[in-house]
Amino acid sequence: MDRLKFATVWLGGCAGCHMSFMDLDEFLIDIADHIELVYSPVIDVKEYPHGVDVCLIEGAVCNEDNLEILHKIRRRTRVLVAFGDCAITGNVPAIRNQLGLKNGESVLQRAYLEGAQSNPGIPREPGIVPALLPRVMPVQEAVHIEYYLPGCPPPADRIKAVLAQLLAGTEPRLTGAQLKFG
Amino acid sequence: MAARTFTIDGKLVTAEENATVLDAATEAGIDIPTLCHLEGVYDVGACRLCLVEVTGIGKLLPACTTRVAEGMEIKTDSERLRKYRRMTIELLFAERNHVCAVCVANSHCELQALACRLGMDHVRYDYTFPRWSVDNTHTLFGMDHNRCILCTRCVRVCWHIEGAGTKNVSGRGSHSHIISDLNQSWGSSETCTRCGKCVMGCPTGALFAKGVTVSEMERDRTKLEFIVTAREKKQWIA
Amino acid sequence: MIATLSSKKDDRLGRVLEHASGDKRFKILEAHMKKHQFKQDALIEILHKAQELFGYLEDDLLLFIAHKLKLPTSRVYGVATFYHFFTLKPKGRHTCVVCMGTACYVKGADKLLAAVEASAGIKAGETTEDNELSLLTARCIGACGIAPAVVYDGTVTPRQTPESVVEHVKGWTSHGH
Amino acid sequence: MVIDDLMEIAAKEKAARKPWVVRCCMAAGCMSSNSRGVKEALDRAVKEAGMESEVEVRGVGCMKLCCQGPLVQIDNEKPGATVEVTSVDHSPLYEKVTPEDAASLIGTLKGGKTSVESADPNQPFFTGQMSIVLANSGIVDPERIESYISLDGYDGLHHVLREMTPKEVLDTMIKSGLRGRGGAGYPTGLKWATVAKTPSAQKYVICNADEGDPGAFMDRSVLESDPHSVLEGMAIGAYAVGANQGFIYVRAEYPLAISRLHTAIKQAKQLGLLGSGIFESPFNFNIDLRIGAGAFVCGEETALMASVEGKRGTPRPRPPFPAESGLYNSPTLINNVETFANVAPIIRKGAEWFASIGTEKSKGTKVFALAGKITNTGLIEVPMGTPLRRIVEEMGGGAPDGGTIKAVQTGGPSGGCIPAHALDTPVDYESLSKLGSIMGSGGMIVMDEGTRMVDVARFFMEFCMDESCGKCIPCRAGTVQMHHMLTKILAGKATIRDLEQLEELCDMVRNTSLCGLGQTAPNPVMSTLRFFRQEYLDLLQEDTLGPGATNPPQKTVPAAN
Repeated sequence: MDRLKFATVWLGGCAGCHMSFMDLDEFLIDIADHIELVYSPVIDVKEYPHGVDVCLIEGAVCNEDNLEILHKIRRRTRVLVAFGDCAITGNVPAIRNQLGLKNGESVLQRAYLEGAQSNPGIPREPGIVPALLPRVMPVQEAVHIEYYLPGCPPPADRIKAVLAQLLAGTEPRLTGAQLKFG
Repeated sequence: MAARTFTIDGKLVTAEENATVLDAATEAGIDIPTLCHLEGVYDVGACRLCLVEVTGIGKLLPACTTRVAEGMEIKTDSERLRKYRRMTIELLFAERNHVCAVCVANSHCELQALACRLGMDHVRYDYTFPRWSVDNTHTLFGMDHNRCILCTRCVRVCWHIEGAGTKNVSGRGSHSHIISDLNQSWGSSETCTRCGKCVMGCPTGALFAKGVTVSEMERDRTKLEFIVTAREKKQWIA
Repeated sequence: MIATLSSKKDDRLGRVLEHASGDKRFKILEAHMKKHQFKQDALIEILHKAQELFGYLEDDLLLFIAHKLKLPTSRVYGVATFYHFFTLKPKGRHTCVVCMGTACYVKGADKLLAAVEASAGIKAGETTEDNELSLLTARCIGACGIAPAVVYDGTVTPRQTPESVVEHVKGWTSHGH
Repeated sequence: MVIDDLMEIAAKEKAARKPWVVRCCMAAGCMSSNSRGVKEALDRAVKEAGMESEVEVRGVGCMKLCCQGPLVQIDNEKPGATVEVTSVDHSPLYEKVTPEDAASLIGTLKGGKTSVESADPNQPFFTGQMSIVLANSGIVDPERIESYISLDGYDGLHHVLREMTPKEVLDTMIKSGLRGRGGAGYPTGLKWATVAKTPSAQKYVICNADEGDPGAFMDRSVLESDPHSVLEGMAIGAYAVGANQGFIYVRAEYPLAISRLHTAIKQAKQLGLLGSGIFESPFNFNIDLRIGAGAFVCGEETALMASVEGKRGTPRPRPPFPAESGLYNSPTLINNVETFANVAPIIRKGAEWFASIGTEKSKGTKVFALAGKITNTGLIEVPMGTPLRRIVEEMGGGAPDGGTIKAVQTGGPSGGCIPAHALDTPVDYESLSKLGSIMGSGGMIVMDEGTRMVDVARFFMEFCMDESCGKCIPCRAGTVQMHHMLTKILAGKATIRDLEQLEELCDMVRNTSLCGLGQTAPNPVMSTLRFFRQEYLDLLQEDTLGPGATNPPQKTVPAAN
């Protein structure tokens, strides 16, 4: 029996969605038989593989690195699930967009200069520290997304509902309160 | 007063001749979504969520301002209406900065609840991320323009029920926003009576009581309804 | 009502009324309101008159009008900001209005605007720092037969080119008057 | 005032007519080319030639060929003639007249020659026209009521008040087949009848002169050229529906029209043609001016009424319609300038005469403001049903400098672009609507090959976005999103998905917006998509990250087991 090639990815977010994923508890064991986790922040795989069936994307698209990997994921994955409010709406990371054209510089300055307790300095290492995008985007603004799993974070039972439907080969459908943002 | 008999979603309904379609539907237990209607103040037909189909009329009609008529066949739910309603809600989310996760009204918000009800799993429009301010100058209340949907309930309760006229709409189009007096800080308003009715009426987290944090802003609508009913029915007179 | 409430705090209205008593323009404005019997539905006519007298509608002026017409100040402010003809900020000594109606647009009004924006260093709707020039756009001044048209200090001028607009506006700013 | 007084004024005016009348256009278009200076120079030249007793220099309204202004026309009646000219057909129309030309023009009266060019009065631009609304335009002195009276002015009002019952007036209007000239084309007689039959002690008549469509200046010209025709039409309407108070809501951008209306109302009041007991009948009617303040949405009738009441000009849902509950909640008759200007001629000449002009469903004439990439810009009045091709190619003279006409835009931001291949369409309400455009108030903008249609669509969307009142969500937020999508398309950053979304949003905004502004805001996009879709497609980028863009995975479906 082929197992579903499954991935999760962490873009600009707080990892809360992944924490919530961990709250799936024993369901994680149930799905272990059906999926092969090929890429995730919780496993040590450096390169996103080809031919992935499903990928859960946490976080908004905030920097060049996020955008690049998202494009790569799209090309290598059949079904993308926007996972949590940051991926779907931009949520808290996107609040910086309100600051106008120089929003990226403003937040760096605030965090690394004004807010620094010691050694103030904005980290800039080309090739290591990716540059911020001028505008934080929800993932669907950059690539096509198949399904959406809202929540900040999405509660475990909501994640379970989506996964169960995906594994059962049906289109995941969330309704009513399961769609609540925040 | 004469009665009118008509159907709503196939159900035979009777209502007074002056009743609106929205009143009649509510009475019949049929819930039509709306964001600008508020019990106790006049209707403006602005949010367009309560649009319904009426047989024989080409245009969609707002349930809140359309009077019932004999023999009317009203449809409050159809694929087309659901589609338009969802788009309306999406337009609102894209228009300002509605960040449910950090909103005082999270879980008690009419906009959020309608998004769930209409199956909005994401917003298909590009968010505009405008820059709007938060007015925290009032001693009791705050106003976050980022969460305002311009339903004008606050304007109407302030004028129609309280009679203060502190709140109004300034500007127009997407630049419209709610002001206090001469577009001054709410705290410096000379007309605000601090009655809090605007806060009671607000459907989102735009108006809130000071001190509340995420998800804590619950509203007691019954107070507003009580004031209006008591006034109309002269219940004040013992 | 406004008077009693305001007396609790800083008595802004009192100050405005006191100031108004010594300013002839307020007298003319009040006479105009009287002509309209202080009717609230004459608000827009009164705002027109006020702008004609004062050049723009500052807050104290709106407060004065609200008081005299017995209207909530928020309502007066809401009306004044709804109509684009009213301005709440002082205008420059000279105004250049580029008509952006369809006829002017298809004949290159956007290029006129871009040229004068670049030359004056301001965007449409703004006033230069030295207060010499306000650059405005109009929806359509109805002079489509002679498009593209520009209004210099109230004078409609036909068939403009980017060069002619820049030259006209430079004439103002360099001669000062 | 009785009919004898009216006739006496007319007779006096005719008797006072000097043998020569030099008519100088004093409408806004020519005034912006210094026609005031021309008129002053003409006055001086007459004085210098010592011809004051023989020559009248008359400031008149629009003489139509605006692109060639300032225009001057001389009626060279034989000396001693006392007949008022009613036709402009045969005297030369001097073009681009400057003050320096004045002396030589006056010199022609004594057999001199002038080098000033004149337009051929037999060119199609003039011969294709049929004047009802503009019949007096360019002839009558708009600042003198006597001049209007001498051309049968206020005869219609007299006839109505003395000889007709309100019911008969309504019947005449219905029979004439006149439809609202503001754009939507609702039958005028039916509208009047609804107001008439709604019982109320107080009713109003409003003239909508908030001509906001960019590219339209017909109403302005009528108001500047022949204001009394509008006042007379309003008074007749008021009599028919039982109103005693009228308002003219005119844009602040039209100062000349405002000043001429002020003058006209004052003169009419002085003569008792407005006021109490007009023509010694029990009919009272007054007209007040209301000046708009720069809000396009106030052309929408409910928004206009809110504005007349001194409020923010936001529309309200209809029903109730203004005819039943309008201004101050009273039944209100609201028509636009051109509609009212048609009324007195219909009364004077009869419903049958009017109904004999035009097509089966669109009667009478329509005034268009011809502008854009066309040789002859100006004002034309043509019978309904005239093919667009005749208007733009014959009368308008086609695109200038050998260009090719690509499309004709009618109806302003609510209308659409009619492609060149559909130019044989007759101009009437139904035909234009079939093409996804509207008659609109009469703006007609010609576009040539250099015009990018997506750009045009965005131009109009920007207009609607800026002019949206902000009350209802679909218009307020929808126009912003549509404008954003069009900008994205023009920047080459959109994919076919964006285009589909744009079309879906157009449908939604059209069907859910509160008022006409929002309901018609998508029209320019939809009509350009219909006829110039390829221009949109050419701007799209390939959708490499969209659905189906994924390399085939190892498993075909995400199925368990």
